[in-house]
Amino acid sequence: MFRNQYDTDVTTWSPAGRLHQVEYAMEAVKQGSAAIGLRSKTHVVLATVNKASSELLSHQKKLFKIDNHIGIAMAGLTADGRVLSRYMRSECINHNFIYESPLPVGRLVVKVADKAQVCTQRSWKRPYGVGLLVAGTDETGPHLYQNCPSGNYFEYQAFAIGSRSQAAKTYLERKYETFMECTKEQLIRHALFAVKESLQEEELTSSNCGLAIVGIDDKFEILDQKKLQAYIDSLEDATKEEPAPADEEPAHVEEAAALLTRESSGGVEIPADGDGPAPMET
Amino acid sequence: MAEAAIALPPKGGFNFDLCKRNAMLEKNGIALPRFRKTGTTIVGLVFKDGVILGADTRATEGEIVCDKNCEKIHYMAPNIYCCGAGTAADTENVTDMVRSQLELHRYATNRESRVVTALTMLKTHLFGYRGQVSAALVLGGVDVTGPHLHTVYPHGSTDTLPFATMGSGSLAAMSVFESRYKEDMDKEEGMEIVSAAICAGIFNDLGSGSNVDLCILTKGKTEYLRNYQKPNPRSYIRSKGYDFARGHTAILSTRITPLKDQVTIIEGDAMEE
Amino acid sequence: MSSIGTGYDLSVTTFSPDGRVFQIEYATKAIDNSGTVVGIKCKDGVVMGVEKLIASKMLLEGSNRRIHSVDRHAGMAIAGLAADGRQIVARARAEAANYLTFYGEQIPTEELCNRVAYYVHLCTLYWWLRPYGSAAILAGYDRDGPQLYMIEPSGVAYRYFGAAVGKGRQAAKTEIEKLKLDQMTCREGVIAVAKIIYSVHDEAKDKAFELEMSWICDESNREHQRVPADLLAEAKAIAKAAQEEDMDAD
Amino acid sequence: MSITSYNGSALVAMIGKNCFAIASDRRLGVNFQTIATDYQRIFQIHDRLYIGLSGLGTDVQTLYQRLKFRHKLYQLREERNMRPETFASLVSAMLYEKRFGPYFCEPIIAGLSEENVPFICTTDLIGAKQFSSDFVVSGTASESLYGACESMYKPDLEPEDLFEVISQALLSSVDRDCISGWGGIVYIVTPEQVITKTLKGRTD
Amino acid sequence: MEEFGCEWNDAPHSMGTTIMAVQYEGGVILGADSRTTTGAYVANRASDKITELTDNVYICRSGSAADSQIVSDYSRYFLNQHTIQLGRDATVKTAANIVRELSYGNKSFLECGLIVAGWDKYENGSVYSIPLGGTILRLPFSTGGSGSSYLYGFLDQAWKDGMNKEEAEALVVKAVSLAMARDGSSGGVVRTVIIDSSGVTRNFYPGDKLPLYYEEIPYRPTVEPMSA
Amino acid sequence: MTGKQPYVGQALDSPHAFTLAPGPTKHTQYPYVTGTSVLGIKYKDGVLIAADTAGSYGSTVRYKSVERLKTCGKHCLIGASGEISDFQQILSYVDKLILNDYMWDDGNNLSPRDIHNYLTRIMYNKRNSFDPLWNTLVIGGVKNGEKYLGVVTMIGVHYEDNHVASGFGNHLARPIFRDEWHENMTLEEGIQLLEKALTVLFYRDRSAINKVQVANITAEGINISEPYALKTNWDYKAFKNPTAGAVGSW
Repeated sequence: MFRNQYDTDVTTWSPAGRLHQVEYAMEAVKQGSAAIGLRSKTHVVLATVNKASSELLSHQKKLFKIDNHIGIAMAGLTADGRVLSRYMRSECINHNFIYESPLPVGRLVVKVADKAQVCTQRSWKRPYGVGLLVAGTDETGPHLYQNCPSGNYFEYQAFAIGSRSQAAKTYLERKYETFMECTKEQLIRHALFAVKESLQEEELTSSNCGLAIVGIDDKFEILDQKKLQAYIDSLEDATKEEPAPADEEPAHVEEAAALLTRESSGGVEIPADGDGPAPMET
Repeated sequence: MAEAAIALPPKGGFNFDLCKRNAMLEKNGIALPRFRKTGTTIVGLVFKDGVILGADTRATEGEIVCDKNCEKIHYMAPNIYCCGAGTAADTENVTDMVRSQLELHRYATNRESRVVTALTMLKTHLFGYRGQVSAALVLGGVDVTGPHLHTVYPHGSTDTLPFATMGSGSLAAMSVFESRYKEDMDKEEGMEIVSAAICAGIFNDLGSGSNVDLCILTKGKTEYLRNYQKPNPRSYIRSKGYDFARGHTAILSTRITPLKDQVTIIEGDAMEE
Repeated sequence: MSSIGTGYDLSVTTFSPDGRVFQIEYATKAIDNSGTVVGIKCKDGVVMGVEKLIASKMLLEGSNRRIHSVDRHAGMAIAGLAADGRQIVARARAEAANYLTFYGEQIPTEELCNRVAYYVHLCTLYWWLRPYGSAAILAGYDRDGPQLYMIEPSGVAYRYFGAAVGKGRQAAKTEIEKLKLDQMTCREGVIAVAKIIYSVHDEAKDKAFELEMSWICDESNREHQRVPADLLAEAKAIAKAAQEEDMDAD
Repeated sequence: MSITSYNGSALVAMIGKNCFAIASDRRLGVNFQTIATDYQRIFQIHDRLYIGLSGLGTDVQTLYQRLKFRHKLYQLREERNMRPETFASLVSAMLYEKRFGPYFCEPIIAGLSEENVPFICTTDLIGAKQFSSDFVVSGTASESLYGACESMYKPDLEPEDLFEVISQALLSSVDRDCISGWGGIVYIVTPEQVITKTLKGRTD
Repeated sequence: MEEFGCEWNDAPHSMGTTIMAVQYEGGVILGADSRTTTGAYVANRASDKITELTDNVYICRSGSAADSQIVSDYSRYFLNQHTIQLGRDATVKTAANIVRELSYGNKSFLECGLIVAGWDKYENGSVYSIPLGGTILRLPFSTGGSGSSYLYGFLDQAWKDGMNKEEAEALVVKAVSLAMARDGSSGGVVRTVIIDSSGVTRNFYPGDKLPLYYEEIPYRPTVEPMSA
Repeated sequence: MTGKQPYVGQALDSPHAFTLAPGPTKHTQYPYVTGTSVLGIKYKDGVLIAADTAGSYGSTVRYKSVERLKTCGKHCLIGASGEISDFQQILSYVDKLILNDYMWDDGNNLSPRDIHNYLTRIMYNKRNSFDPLWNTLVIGGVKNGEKYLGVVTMIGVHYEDNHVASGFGNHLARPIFRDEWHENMTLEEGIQLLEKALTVLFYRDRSAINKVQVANITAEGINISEPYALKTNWDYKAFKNPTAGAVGSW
């Protein structure tokens, strides 16, 4: 990676109107193991790929309950993510204290995004290096949001972030139009299939993935290993019917390529293949 | 002084011997105890043929209900009754005093007592004590000039009204009267509204409770309906009660004193009580 | 670019020898690259439209809004960094609320614009901050009628009859100049703005976009609101048709 | 601290079948210090009439002496004992006389009429009478006594059972009042005899 | 009554009142509202604050109900005695002076303001004001009670010498109802007593038929809040 | 007697009403311009809330057209008794909440329950700083088919009920409500019940006047009636000449 003089400081604009520090923070998200989210009319499911860096180490916790109606999945620096989840929890509790009703999901997401933005505009700060998928329900139904280090946020039908998330995303893009009508169980199956895509060669087990669900009438719940394994087992029977993994080139290759393109092009562009938002959406 | 202490027949009026001592105690920061009150709902109304008085039956001492079924409608004369609220001893004694004065007055004049006479006696007494004798009264009766209903305040002021309420439940009761009272009601209607007013006090005011007493005064006739309604039956009694075996309680000593047989004097001329 | 590598362009508190603050210019670049934002003042109100670029087809329509209400009687459309824009909106809301509490009246649009511009300008004065990477088009309707302002990262703000910013600003401005704004109602304005956004959208470069629109006019009770769904749909349909006609004509 | 709780007391009377019981605790204290453990609060007026006086010890004794005096005078004049009702009126009148400077005593009066009908009554410290057909209570333990008697009392008890009920009510109530207690004394009065029992209670 | 501490039990029974009397050609007119309050509670909404002292002299009472009643009671007692002794009606001046005597002599115990007015053959109508403390003043017209503070300006403007009965009564009704409209402690009905050579006339103006003033509105049947 | 109860208009009765006390700041305050009772009931289709329009100044009925019922968003209405200035301040707080919802424009709107709870927090917080908002508030509304009626007092006591009242209404109106209220009251029955209670209050509360408003809150919206006067009765024979037949009585 070549160095330029505009990329060391979060308060410095590059001549092309970009903030390299923020983009690098976005990169940190891509290094983290994948997180996936998808929603139906009634439920939102979050799934994560758990990577243990050594046999002797347990994997990082990537799913967090925020309140009864909200939970998050994260990819990137989980230490930053924990700070944000703490913030989100206290926002929810405060809202509940004042209004005796749950905080609408979208409003929480914007609060987090505003908090993230501040870190992109102070010379003594650095952007958060974590991406969040926020799942929750409120008066207006179930919602799935993504929060970026840049202070951007997006609402999705389904989405995936983190390393090798492209494969999962491809799966989701192929299927997302059907999600709205899915039952809770179907939604979980889709989530697990998407995780499987991200795992690639590795086998899907209850210890290398995590799953959480929240619904209009169901409190946010992170499934324990036993429940999760049951879902995975039920998947096995159906696997054969599922189409083979997406026949695109491996995601990490593509990501590297995309990165190169961006670095050299000097302008902001939206990748044509729909690789999520550009680092600094403008 | 010594003579005063053994002054035999009650002179009547109050005795202020202990005031100084009690004031000293109070000055030294010792709280003086509370009196028994009737935090009460008492009411009265004028109907076609006379007057109906009503009262609840709860007596309180602080927050303690010390009597669940006391009588607050006091007899003044055959044709006059009076409901009392405030310090129980004051209402009892004030009404009792006026009752006896009225009786003597009747003996002296040979005429039925008038309500306004009772009213004047009550207010004169109360005014003299400048509100210290804490009796709030609803006085009702029928005399030669017709039915009358008055309220008497502790300071000695009085009102004449077609319907009246007093006591801590007076607002609740008044809400019933103001929304339902009509002129020239018959007796049944009147009883119904008076009971409703008392019940409003019983159920909305914590100082009032238990049962409804009524007193209906008409020309030449008085009906005193004690516990006319009992809207609050005892609800917690154990059907079997508690049983303690005889000899259960540990005793240190026992003494039995036989009583002498009662001697009955059969002789005549025994003084009647 | 003459600026690059000179060392005069690394901090917002550094002037270049020819008297420029390059960091502000760079921040403006970020806006020039964003989706087009258009605002026009018609005879009975103001209409704003945003070409919101869609990065993923799984994004939900109507989410991630770029037009925000600042008070009942004012709204802002954001070009450039959305996250930066939200901070500007937040400040604008605080100013409006503060004014109302203290003076008991809604803040005049001009005063609101000045206060926001002052705030934006603050970020160009300290080395530990950076200029905002967004421009805000402010629409308001007060006792002096509907007004339209644009606040730029440098902290300057002008009042406009029609304003455009973002990728397609040049083309959009040309189109706006063709409109007879003083004779146009907002209802007509909505369609005009939709047409402009559709016409300046570069299909070749940016795949998908969503048209986001708001207005503040007599019809909306002088409140800043999203353009009603049916009118927006109608405007989109007309704009699409016009676009196709254009293509046919080419 | 209230003056009525300077010495501490517990008094209760109950009506049984053709009989009555009157009971008190035996403690005399000065605030939290116990001075005597055989203090008399129940006094006999005549064979079938008793009065219990709760409250300030000095007033208890003064009032008792005045009442005893008045009753003796009555006996001399009338050559008979006072009826319980008459005695209650006397007590009430003597207390109300001091309406604005009262004795700090709340009496309970219990007696058998000549027709062997039991009578119990209490007044407040300025003589507001309250008659009862079941039980009356007084003293610093009165709140707990109300509760105990409300649940334990049954009508028409034989003297032996009445003793158990009044004793249990008294003992359980003084256990919840730190300034009364130290055993108790119970009088059961029937037409034939008076049974006086002292109770074993806690001594703390 | 600390344990059931309610204002309407504790507060003394008093008449935050509007009372007045006006002398006219041939007699006097007394006027009063009918509200008696204990604190903020209206204990009596139809009380009679104009009380007969003798056949030809009446008194308007304000302040503590108990005090003003007892003063009136004693005054009546002395006046009846006086009337019988002299065998003729007491003059208004005599009546007023008895009231003053009681009011002045017991000023430290009493809290009431009174207006004595009546007719006698020597003076025709006359009005005596006996406020707190026992001052006595003969005046052509006088007001008292809490409502009077709302009336001084009006009466200074509206009163004129030599009114006839109708004018005088209209003035009294207007003044009392004006005070009732502004003074929360006055209200209910307006009562007037007219005393002249021919005797006493009592008039009653019910609360729902009084004139309406600024920001007051007439009775209108339920304005139904329609479902929006 | 344990000290005097504070009462409405106390400050004005004090001889030192407007003198500044030396020494430390005294937080105890008294109400000046006050409104009396507010009544509220649920009925078949929604909630009814009523109050008169008096603003008293001590015992003076100083203002007679004070609206004490105010809407708060689409679903909710607040009625206030007590200090009018505090109520106006509270309204500005609530308006900010509603404006906030408006600006979010995300489909989430505060329910009456939310607002009730919010006000509870405000009231309790203020009283804990010994600077209470001298009001009792009645909050009523309908949202998502749920009827809501609640009260919060100046010290933060809060509760919900099928019928509520503040101030004197607690003593004079609620006994009537407890007797006559039922779940399925029609609009007419509900208004009749409220008018009955308002009439009693007019008779027996010295601060009440005969000029009232009734607000109807249903799923469709909120409607507050114009002020109107109730029918009152002063025609009892005994009222005409109470002492007739017994001179010397009053």
